[in-house]
Amino acid sequence: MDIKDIIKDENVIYKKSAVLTDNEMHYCPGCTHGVVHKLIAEVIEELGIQDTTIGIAPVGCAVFAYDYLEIDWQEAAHGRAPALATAVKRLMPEKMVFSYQGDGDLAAIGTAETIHACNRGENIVMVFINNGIYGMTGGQMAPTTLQGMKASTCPFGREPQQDGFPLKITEILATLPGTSFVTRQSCHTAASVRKTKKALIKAFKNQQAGKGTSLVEVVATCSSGWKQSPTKSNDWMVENMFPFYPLGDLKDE
Amino acid sequence: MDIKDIIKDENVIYKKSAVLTDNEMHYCPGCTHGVVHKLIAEVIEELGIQDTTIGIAPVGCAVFAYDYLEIDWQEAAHGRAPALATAVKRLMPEKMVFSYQGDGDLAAIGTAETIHACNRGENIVMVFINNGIYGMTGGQMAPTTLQGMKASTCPFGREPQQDGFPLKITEILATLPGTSFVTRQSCHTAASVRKTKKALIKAFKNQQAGKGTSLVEVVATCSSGWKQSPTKSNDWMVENMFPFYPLGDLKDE
Amino acid sequence: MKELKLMKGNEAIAHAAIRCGVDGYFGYPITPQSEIMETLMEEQPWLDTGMVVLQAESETASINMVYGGAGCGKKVMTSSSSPGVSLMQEGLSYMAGAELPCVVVNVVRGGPGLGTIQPAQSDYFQSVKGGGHGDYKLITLAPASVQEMADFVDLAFELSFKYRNPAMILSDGVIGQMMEKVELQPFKPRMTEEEIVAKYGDWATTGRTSNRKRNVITSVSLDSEYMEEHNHKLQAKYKACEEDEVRYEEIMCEDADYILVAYGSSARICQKAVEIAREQGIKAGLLRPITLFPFPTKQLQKLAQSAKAMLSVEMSAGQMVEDVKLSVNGAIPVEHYGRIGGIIPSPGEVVDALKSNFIQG
Amino acid sequence: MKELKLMKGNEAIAHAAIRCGVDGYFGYPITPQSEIMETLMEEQPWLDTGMVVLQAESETASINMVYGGAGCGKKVMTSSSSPGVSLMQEGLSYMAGAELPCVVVNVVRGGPGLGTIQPAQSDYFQSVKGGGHGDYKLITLAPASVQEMADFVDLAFELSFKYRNPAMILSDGVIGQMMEKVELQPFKPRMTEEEIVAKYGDWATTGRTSNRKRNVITSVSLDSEYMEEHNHKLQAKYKACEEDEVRYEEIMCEDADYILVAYGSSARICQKAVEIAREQGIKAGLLRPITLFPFPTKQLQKLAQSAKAMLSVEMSAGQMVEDVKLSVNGAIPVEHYGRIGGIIPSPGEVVDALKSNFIQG
Amino acid sequence: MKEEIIIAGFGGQGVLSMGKILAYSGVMQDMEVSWMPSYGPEMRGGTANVTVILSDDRISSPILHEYDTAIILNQQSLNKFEKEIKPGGILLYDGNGIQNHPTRKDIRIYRIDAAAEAAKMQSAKTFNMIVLGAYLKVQPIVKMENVLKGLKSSLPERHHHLIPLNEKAINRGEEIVYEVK
Amino acid sequence: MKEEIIIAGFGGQGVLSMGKILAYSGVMQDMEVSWMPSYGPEMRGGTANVTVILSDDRISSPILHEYDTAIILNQQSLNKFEKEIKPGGILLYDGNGIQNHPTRKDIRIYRIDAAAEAAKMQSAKTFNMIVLGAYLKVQPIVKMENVLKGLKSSLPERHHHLIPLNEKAINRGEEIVYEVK
Amino acid sequence: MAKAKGAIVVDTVKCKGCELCMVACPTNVIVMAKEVNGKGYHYSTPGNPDACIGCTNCAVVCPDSCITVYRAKA
Amino acid sequence: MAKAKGAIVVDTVKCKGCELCMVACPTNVIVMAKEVNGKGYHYSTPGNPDACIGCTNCAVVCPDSCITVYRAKA
Ligand SMILES: Cc1ncc(C[n+]2csc(CCOP(=O)(O)OP(=O)(O)O)c2C)c(N)n1
Ligand SMILES: Cc1ncc(C[n+]2csc(CCOP(=O)(O)OP(=O)(O)O)c2C)c(N)n1
Ligand code: SF4
Ligand code: SF4
Ligand code: SF4
Ligand code: SF4
Ligand code: SF4
Ligand code: SF4
Ligand SMILES: [Mg+2]
Ligand SMILES: [Mg+2]
Repeated sequence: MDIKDIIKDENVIYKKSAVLTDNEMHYCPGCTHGVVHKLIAEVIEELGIQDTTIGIAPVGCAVFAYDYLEIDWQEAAHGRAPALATAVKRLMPEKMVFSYQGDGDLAAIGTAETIHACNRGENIVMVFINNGIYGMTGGQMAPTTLQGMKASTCPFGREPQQDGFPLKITEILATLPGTSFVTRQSCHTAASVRKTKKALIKAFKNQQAGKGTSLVEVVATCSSGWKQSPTKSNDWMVENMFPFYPLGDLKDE
Repeated sequence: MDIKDIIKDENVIYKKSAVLTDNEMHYCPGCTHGVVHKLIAEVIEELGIQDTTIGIAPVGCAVFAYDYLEIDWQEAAHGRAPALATAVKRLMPEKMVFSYQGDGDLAAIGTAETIHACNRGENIVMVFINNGIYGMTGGQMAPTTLQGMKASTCPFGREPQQDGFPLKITEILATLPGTSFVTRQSCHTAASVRKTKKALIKAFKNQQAGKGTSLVEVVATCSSGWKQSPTKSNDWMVENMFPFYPLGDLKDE
Repeated sequence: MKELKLMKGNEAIAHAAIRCGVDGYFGYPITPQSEIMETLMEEQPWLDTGMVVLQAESETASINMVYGGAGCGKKVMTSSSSPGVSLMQEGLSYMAGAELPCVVVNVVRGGPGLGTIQPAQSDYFQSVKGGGHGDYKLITLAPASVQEMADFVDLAFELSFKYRNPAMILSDGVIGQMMEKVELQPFKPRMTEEEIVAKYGDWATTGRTSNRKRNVITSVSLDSEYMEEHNHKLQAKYKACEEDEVRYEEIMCEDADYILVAYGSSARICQKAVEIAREQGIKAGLLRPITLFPFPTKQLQKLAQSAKAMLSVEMSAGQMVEDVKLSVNGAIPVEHYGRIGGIIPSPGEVVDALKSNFIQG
Repeated sequence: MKELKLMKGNEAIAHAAIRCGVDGYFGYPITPQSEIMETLMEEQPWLDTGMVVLQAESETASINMVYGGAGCGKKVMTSSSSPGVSLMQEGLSYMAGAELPCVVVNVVRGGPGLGTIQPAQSDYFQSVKGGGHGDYKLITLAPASVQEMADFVDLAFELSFKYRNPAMILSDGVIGQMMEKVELQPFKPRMTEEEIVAKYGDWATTGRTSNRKRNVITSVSLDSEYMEEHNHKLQAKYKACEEDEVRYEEIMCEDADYILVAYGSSARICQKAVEIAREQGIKAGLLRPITLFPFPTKQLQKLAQSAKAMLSVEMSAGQMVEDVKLSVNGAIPVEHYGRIGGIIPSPGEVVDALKSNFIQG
Repeated sequence: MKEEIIIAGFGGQGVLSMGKILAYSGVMQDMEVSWMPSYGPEMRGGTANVTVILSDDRISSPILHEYDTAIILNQQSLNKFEKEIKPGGILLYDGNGIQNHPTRKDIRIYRIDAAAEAAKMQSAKTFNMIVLGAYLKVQPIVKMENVLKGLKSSLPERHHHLIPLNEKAINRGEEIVYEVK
Repeated sequence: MKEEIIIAGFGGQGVLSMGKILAYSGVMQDMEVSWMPSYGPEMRGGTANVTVILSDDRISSPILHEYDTAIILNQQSLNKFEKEIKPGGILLYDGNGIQNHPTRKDIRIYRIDAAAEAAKMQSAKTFNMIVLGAYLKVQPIVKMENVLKGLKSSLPERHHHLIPLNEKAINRGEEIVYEVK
Repeated sequence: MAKAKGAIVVDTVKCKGCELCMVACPTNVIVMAKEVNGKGYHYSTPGNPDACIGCTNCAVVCPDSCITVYRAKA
Repeated sequence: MAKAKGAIVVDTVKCKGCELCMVACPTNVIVMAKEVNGKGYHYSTPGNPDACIGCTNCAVVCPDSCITVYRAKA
């Protein structure tokens, strides 16, 4: 068939989700945040929950997430998204609530809020973008920065004696009685993107079923922070991040 | 032998540690804090580290711990003892540093400081008094309050749906790469007191050996908060706390 | 149906919150105000009104839960005492920046640091000047009785929703711990989402409905022009507050030569001091600011025309006295008398201070 | 050996810290000051001087690490920007209460809330009045150049140890981000425990030695009499600061009719405004407070005798202007001019404000 | 009519609840009342006290530095508060454990051996009610019917069966109090 | 002698480091200098600019609202800064991607096609050095020897091998810049 | 040359030239343009459109939702 | 009656009457006094001193370090 015969409205099999706004994302080229935003938009669209979903944006590169998804949003103080989400969900149990946080936000300054929201089993979805770095502020070490990995506050590579160990917060959260679904995904290939979407769907459905906290970690790249091209970043991630942050479900109850 | 022949200085086999001050402790009758204070004093005395040890007191009933042990002390803000201990040890690596914290202090407001100090593997001893309640402020629910247990902020018993689950923070800390020795002890019998002392000795020796973080949890009673006599509290603890907080070493590397 | 009860100031706050239809309380224990959450937990309002009551893991979490709840257009509150309120400063700045209403109760104790659990009024600056970062104000109410502890919950919510700005009830250990008679308001039902929209507008994140654009609660912008405009909007609200919301009580000020200025429990003591002074033939009066922000600047200016001097009496090293001075702007002498560290001045002391500053002095 | 370098204000702070023998830095990244920690990490001073540099998990942890280090008598510091500094308020109150020295750098950005990362001066109240609970003050230095960013590190430590009280370097995004020439001080070795004892006394927790009683660092007491006494001691220190530590710079004030009062980057702009005004025949001068607490009250009082009016120029909605008014106490008119939300006023604007307030007005 | 009272003793002696019953009694009698406790960390011996004011008029300061009546239940409190009683005022004290008895001449001093009596009644919990009875005898500021109403209001429902016992204790206190000259 | 310069373009075009070299050159020439960047979140396109002041006297405000010279590297920056050049001042711009060329008549306007030239030189990194060369041609405020010293000081040691290439680029810029009339 | 089963349309204005789509395409349809767009990026474009099988991989991985995919009905 | 091998001395002023020592004693040496001390507590006292074997249990569990234990040399 000729290409111009294919390019017809009735033949569209993939296009930008209607839940995404028309704003151009401020992210760097190839940033995983964009992919995950898109997936959440698709999930919200498919589950038909656009009018009942409240998103909680972090402080981090995703601080302006609210510019990109056509739903109601709250922008939280650094690390406190789980506290906001707790209140939003408890006050409006019939609404769908998700938080969206980076690794600095969720696993450094927000450690207490993260652990206690999960331990209370707040009936929410937490999306966790683990790029092993503070993207927003210019590439400082994050709690999840790998041993030996360079960042602007460990310019010679993370050294546990000086900088502490990388923190597997997701493994911790999986041990808590309040979480029902804890999974680690990625977005470096089309297949992995599709799997991440499935995980998100399960997480939102769990919330509809009142199952408690679902956490979807996405191991992500930050080409600016890592100082590599987006495609090289993906390779680096596969080689270095996945061995330490292995993909898969940690808990599914 | 007649008693007055026994009561002679040369026959003393147990007396108040010289590291304890003469101040009367402000604790309620039977409070576990008193026992653990005494043990720490004995350990400091036996290891000969009175002049090199710095204690970090919490906010909680043990806020005035510094009145009772004849060593240098710092009194931390609520939950922040691990942050203080981190700095003290890093700035004076040749000194011995321990923090002393209750369950509210260590596992609620101080969650982030606790987890990150342990995850960095700060070379310190953390003593953790888990009495399942906020003693100091009059018996409110703590992170470690058991399911169904009454406290002034869960007067009808802790109900996870409303109040969240009890948090096994020690189990979490044992999973972190920075900790080398994590143990849970008690002080309800003479034998258990002696075991706790052994654990404390090991913890301090680990610090001398530069092994990273040692955490000694002591499952404790709070007769005021539990509204039972000290002896009844011990029975209640054995029956109710131990099944959920089983005694023993969680990690010893 | 109004009910007359004998209760602590802290308990009165809890009961008033339930009765005026508060949607959520989030808090963390601290003396001398733990009875607020304890009373709520004992009352279990979630069974009746559906009010959410949650013990948070810290004050930081509490204030951010309040942020989340307020962002949904709900009436949400927290309470704490001085060190805990310090931990809320970032959150309060965020709420002011995001224009969120809420009520925060500070039952002040002596500082700095862990300090003492005894009563003090040394958090005036923090409440009124803005302890957090940036240019913002908290609408600040200072109850002087258990009755006002109860009444000001509703009032604080009214004001905070009217201006979409956090409101502070600045109390202290005396007012929180003492029992007095209190007449509780009748139960008001919690507002429905529709009622909230009708009364306060359609800005909350309750789920984007088809008849409006999505709502976003945020305090950030990278566009400085926008940020300046936003800040001007905030400043305009504060100006409006200063025009319209000043509240104070005057006791024997008409003919007074000497004006005591005092709020909260100090005002109770000064009331007695005025009685004693008058007995001694000193024409004293009391101006009790009820709103600390907005401050009764104009009324003090007016009194400065007839009075000879003013004495700001505070359980602090001298904080409100600055606002008294700024009001009077040099027209008459203004001095401060205070006790600190948890000590409560006696009425006699206050009279002596009046005399030594202005009369024998 | 002094060295002349071109660097950012933030970098200058880091280098100055290493050179003046700071023992420890604990911080958490935030724009516009992350270069401070980044520079330290790049320099790896622990290899040379043994200085500890640690990235904490939060600003709350940072300030409490600083507390711990300060309690050992060490020269320790942290840095942050507005929201992060709000999170330190409890810790700062504790440090003031426990009489601990330290240096905190606030490279201010526009608030409230997350606000903007652009420069502002809207944390004046927080720094100077006490954003935390209780009656306390921070010794507050306001650098207006990269050179002063470098120089004030040592000065801030000097003052903070002298008075055993936290010192704040209140900078802003302009001063932090701009590069200028800077002459760095020669390297001073870190002090030994013995030197610290000799210079500052024997109060730190370095391990109880046989020749002294054990030391306890604490801010709490349940004895109100003791607490009041302790608070009086703190107040006496603040009074002594006000007597002895006021620092300011005067530019063309001698014959000035109109005094601009401005600190930090606003002072740089006002310096140019004075030049422009003088060109236009307006006798303007600039009083630049270098210490914000203690505030140059007496100098302003003196200038109020010769000048016609004062304009407080701040990148805020009007904060320092209150201290100017309190100083002048009604003697001459005092007004405020400011831009907010991250906008930096131009010198021309300032001259216009001067005219519209006092000359054409 | 205005009565300013301090009640002081060990924590655990029922100081606060005695004050509460008095305050409630005042409410029942349509008076203005205030009840201001000393407060501190839970637990641990130490002293506790409460200031109760009963008045026909609006109460200004709930914090007092001198009192019409002091009800004193241990030595520390006696040492502290004896000097803060207004001339002509009343000091009522329990004799148990008192080594240094009151010495002022310008006040009326009453003694009650309530601790001993409570032991006799085999109910330590009645201790504070015996003291209350003594107080009401020497200063009958509220009518007994209002005291009983106050007692009822201040006790949680589940303790109402104890009211008769408490009433008995109050009566006993009225009987055994005596003036010390 | 005082020169107030704005350099503005996309993030990634080397705006800040060009400013830095200029500032360093001033230092080498014993001038007072200030370098004030726009700053923002890392990453993401958008514009970047830096204000550089070189002066024989103490510099008061490092923040300017009008400039002696504007060095402009994209359309957005041209739109923003053309109007902020002082009458008689200089506008130097790179022609790449410019749709709406400058129109002011009261300033001197120079154009450099540095992007194209850098492509020719097969080193995108030389782009900003070409522009710098152009600037130094039209406004030789600092001597070339000081520029080279400045370049050296502003580059980390490990990049010093690039200095000859950069020098070449500067020279090239001097050659190809031309005035637009 | 195989007849295309699918086709893509790239929003070249929005494209940031990250190359993720190019790498994700199983049939090497996509190349990066020599030209740059308004933001200065070498945008993505179907250099070998006939090879497109309409698998959507490229669109699925695109962070900026620039790609619309069409597939001929079977 | 067995001759004592051990003996204890209780600091009755400091004792808070918690009874933990009493419960901990394997030979029931300890009873609580009928009298109260200055703080109002029924303090601990060796009611049956001859049974003391000097095991130190009582002292070890005492939170307030009130008990000194003596044992006759073998
Ligand atoms: C209280 C506070 N501290 C610090 C910051 C500065 N800050 C902004 S984002 C951020 C970290 C971002 O990293 P991460 O959460 O991993 O998100 P990413 O940008 O990598 O997606 C920090 C430290 C802040 N805004 N507020
Ligand atoms: C910031 C802050 N929040 C709250 C408090 C009040 N507070 C004092 S101690 C305490 C909890 C004590 O409980 P825990 O840590 O379990 O110690 P325990 O008294 O049980 O030994 C609390 C909430 C405080 N002092 N500071
Ligand atoms: S800095 Fe990193 S995380 Fe942030 S937008 Fe760029 S690539 Fe994404
Ligand atoms: S309240 Fe509990 S923890 Fe505190 S001293 Fe009493 S028994 Fe011990
Ligand atoms: S749809 Fe599949 S085949 Fe077609 S261009 Fe995209 S990735 Fe390649
Ligand atoms: S993945 Fe998207 S943004 Fe990246 S090159 Fe392809 S079309 Fe452009
Ligand atoms: S030492 Fe042993 S035997 Fe003797 S009293 Fe104590 S517990 Fe009993
Ligand atoms: S254990 Fe100690 S405090 Fe308790 S009763 Fe025995 S001697 Fe007294
Ligand atoms: Mg990150
Ligand atoms: Mg506890």
